[in-house]
Amino acid sequence: MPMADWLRGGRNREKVRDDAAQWVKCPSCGEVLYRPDLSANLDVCVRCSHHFRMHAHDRILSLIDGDFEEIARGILPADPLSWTDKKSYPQKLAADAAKSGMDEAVLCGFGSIGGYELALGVMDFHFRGGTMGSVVGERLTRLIEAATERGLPCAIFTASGGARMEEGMLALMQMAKTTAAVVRLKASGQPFLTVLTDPTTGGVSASFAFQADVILAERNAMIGFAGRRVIEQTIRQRLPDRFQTAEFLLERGHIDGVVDRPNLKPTLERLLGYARAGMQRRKRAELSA
Amino acid sequence: MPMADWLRGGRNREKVRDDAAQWVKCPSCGEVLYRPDLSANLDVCVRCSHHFRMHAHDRILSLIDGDFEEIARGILPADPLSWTDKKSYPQKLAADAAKSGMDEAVLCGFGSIGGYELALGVMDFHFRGGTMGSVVGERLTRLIEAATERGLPCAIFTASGGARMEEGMLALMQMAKTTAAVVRLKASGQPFLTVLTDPTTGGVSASFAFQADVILAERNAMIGFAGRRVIEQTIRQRLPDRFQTAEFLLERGHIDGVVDRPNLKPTLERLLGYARAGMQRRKRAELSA
Amino acid sequence: MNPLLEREKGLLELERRIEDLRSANEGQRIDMSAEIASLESKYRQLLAEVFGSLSPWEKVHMARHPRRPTTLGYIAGLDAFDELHGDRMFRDDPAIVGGFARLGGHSIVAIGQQRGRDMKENLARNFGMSTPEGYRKGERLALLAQRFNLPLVTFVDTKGADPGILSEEHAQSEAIAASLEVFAALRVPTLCVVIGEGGSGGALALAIADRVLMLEHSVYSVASPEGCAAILWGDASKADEAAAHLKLTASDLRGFGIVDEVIPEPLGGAHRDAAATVTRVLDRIGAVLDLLESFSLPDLLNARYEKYRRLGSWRDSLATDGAP
Amino acid sequence: MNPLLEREKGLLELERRIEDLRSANEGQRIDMSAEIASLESKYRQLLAEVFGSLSPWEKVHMARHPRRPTTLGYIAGLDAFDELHGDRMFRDDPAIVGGFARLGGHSIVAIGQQRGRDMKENLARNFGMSTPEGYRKGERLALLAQRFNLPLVTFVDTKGADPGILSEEHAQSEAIAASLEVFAALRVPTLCVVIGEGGSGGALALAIADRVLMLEHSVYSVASPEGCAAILWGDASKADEAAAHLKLTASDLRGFGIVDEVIPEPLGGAHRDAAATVTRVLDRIGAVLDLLESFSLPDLLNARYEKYRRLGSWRDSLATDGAP
Ligand SMILES: [Zn+2]
Ligand SMILES: [Zn+2]
Repeated sequence: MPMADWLRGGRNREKVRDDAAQWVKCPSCGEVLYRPDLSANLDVCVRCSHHFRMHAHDRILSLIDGDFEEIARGILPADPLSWTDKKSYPQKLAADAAKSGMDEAVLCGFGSIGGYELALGVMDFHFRGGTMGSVVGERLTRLIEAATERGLPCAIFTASGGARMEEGMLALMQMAKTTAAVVRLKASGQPFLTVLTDPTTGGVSASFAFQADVILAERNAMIGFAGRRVIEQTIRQRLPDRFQTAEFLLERGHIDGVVDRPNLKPTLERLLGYARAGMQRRKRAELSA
Repeated sequence: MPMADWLRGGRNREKVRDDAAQWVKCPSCGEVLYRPDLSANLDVCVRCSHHFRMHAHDRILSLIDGDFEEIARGILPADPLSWTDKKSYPQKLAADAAKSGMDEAVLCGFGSIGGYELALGVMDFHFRGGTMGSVVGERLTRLIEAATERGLPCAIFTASGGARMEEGMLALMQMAKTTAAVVRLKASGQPFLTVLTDPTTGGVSASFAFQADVILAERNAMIGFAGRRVIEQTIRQRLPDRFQTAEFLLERGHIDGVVDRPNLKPTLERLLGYARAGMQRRKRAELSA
Repeated sequence: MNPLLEREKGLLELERRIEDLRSANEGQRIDMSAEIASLESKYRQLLAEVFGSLSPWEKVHMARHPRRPTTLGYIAGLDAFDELHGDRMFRDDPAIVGGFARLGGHSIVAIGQQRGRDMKENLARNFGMSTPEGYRKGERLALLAQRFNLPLVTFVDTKGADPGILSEEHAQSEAIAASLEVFAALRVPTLCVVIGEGGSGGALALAIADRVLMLEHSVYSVASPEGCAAILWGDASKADEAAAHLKLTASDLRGFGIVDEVIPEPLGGAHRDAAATVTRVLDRIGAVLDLLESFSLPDLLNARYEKYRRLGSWRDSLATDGAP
Repeated sequence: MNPLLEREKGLLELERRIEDLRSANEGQRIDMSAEIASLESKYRQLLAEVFGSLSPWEKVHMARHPRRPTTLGYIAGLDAFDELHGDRMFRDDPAIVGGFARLGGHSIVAIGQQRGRDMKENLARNFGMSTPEGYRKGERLALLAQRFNLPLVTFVDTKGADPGILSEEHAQSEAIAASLEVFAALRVPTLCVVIGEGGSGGALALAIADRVLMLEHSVYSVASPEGCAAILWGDASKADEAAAHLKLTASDLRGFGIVDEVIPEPLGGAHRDAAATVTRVLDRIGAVLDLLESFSLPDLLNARYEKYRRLGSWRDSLATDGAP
């Protein structure tokens, strides 16, 4: 589907945009930013380079050359535990859908970056805090399986508060399900890349996020398994500000690199270039064998 | 060859025995021990269980059920660097041969432990401090290759001060050579076991010793890469006594277990039993496929 | 304090009185058999009252019961066990125990999470919450099972991952993620038994398996009820409510297809007859291993993939037009 | 203090005087070309005197020369470099640098040991002595080359393994041993260049390769001459003597079959024309990669095995009767 149509496609993105306040204050430097300018700058503060959390559609728009072939968009959440606390789970889902313009916490599909075709999954923190339930797991699994079948590299942008409580153990099992798919992707020889964005924690952090061949993180993203508050409550002391930041993880050797948002597309292009070169070597070897 | 003949076979073991003092003082508890009694007790002090360094022939005798089929015994050291300092390298070799009853720092061959056939290599610290030169590398490589060909597990008892200086880079390359053989052994599905005895350091420690599937160590053995003195000179402070002991490494997660010498044979028997069970599973799967 | 201990007090009192009467009765002229039988009947009635139908939150406490058999209890029941240690790099995490073992005709590798059976052991074993070094030890032993071509059996009993600074610094996420990958791909039959509390990603790190068995009163949850209540309602004291929501009991999970078999416990819980429980669990492990050994490896790996592939609950709004 | 720096002083003084004369000569009426030519001839004579024939111990100093091009110098000459970090567990060791790279038509993974180019950088990079985390980073990047199916190029320049407490505590032996295993088994073409000092197991951890190239004045040794002298004679000051014994020069190692190709350096050493050296080394890497790409993977792996299989020197006293 052409990108422009896809962006509108049933997701009330425009409406969301209209409703939103046109001015936003940078939480890092305090600068008041005009929202269209902020969007034009990839949601990065022009003054201090603070990286705002990005909407999945905007992310895809910022990366993909031409059109984006979305897959698994018909996969929508059910309510397996008939969960109700203050509100029912379906009510929570509907509220987040209206607020975020998303119908779940991930978008998956195929497109090209700098001429390199790939499978791309982008999580969105604005829908249920990017939590992973059955739909996130199922969409990503279909993406990874499709990448394996089509013989393409797969990249996933993570943003998640962890597993979605309202789906209980079915949410936890999505870690196992996506892992199984990643194992097959890797066995097929296709590279797997992740970009960890703010925040990436819990069950997403402890599964596909850290299973990639190359793991990048956006500057200053908060990344970890246990939440900061949980650790602070356990050890009864305040953690240093840098703890669990992308930069901290880089020093500690957990990730391959920290990238500023404007550099992400060129960086991915170069990585996909190396992946392509490796695939060409493989094809040459197969031809001469 | 029958074990009794083999033990005598050209190696002056009896002569060495005759010449040796009949009484030895335990360096750990000070007890004065009668050497034949000590030998009968696997070279373990009856009073404090101090483990004396064992001769390779005695080690093999203590482990192998019946006969030992030695291989690669014709492989003897050359003098590739024409090394001479206070003495020439060949003179040093000859002196150690006379003193130790060994013609090099390792014995390799096939035998059974508790009915389980295996390839067994045993290093001996009494010959050139168990240093690895071309002969140690070549004999062990032949052993590992033969284990791969015959479809048998391989176990190596290490005892080494590291690479043998007098063979220069050819000594260092034995790390690469044995590694290559270990890779093929493992690819064939055969288990690889090592037992680290006092001391295991340098190039032996940093190659096959730590490449095994299961790594055991004898109680209180000194194990590490850099020598204790080198580290102490570098950091200009004394190291704690436990540093680099088998027990220290166990706590630090480097090795699978610390074993008292009398338990070694039964422990190896059980490990070989698990290995046999796995091989039988493989054969059943091949038959039904 | 585990509230089940409080509720068990009456039972224990009764047990003691029956026992007293019995020994007093022996060799006495006055026969007190009738009184003993009456007390025994009362005891059974009380037992059924207290334990006949447990709420999810009560099952959480059952799973955490200090006298409930732990991994080491099951290991002690194996026909042989040769413990192996360490992650080969940094530490031997005592919250994970593993090694070669034999069970009937099967040689296996067994790995389990080990919580403490008293406060001292709990401190030594970090309450069964493994650190990254523990997951890496587990991962190494799983790969060792593959190297030796032996089936892998795991015992799950952990509150979850360790919420500590060092565990984050040593890349806890990576350690769990890597363990999942290894377990998903492992080229030998794998079997997992949830014997106590299965807490979140920390449990799952050892729990991807061809067959997942679960003791009747064990629990297995996406988050601890306390954690869930804190996350959703900012109030950990609503854990009982969260426990009810989370569908964390063995029968719930059997219904979802997450658990393949529920192993019954003695009335009153596994700890009331630990020996019988251990025997029953080990019997079931043996039987399931027999079954798993009847499949070829490719069939096993495909079935493992399909089993996890199916898990989840969603609707497909485009299914009618054949969308992906 | 590197003694070569002392000996280079006269040369540098002469260079300065020639340069002064040259600039003075420009636009002057009196022609000093003859004087300049005479000085230049004297300079070439001195250069040949000082560097024409280096002893092994002098080569050690050449290999350690503070201005000798390091891994980062060669990486800067590549057509593209995307650095990757960390061992995924514990630390990003700055003594090992690596990442994806392009060189002419080749996409590769490049890994090198990086010593400091001044004291400050040496402290940051631990004098190029990697810790276990560094070997594990190297091992990870080597496996990444295999995952991406790209050739691997390594640059060796290290005094050796780190003789520190933490490195022992983090299982330095295991880290080197595991790296050797990965490099020996790697299913892509591999190429190693010894650009400076190749010290012992620390160097070998990155140096098992299909082709090992070595700069003319590099050294590669089973132990540092100082270490060898200390081990054998309890006197590190006899390092020059040890250097002569150890046969650690490029031409010695070419003779043993340990090094496949010696890359010539400018007279006076690589640092006297770093740019030309870098270009020459990268040209050779490109050409050798072209060659390696002409082999099938099985042929490559067999040849790699056979190459290391042959190394060593022994006599076979039973060879005539066909013993093993
Ligand atoms: Zn700002
Ligand atoms: Zn003693």
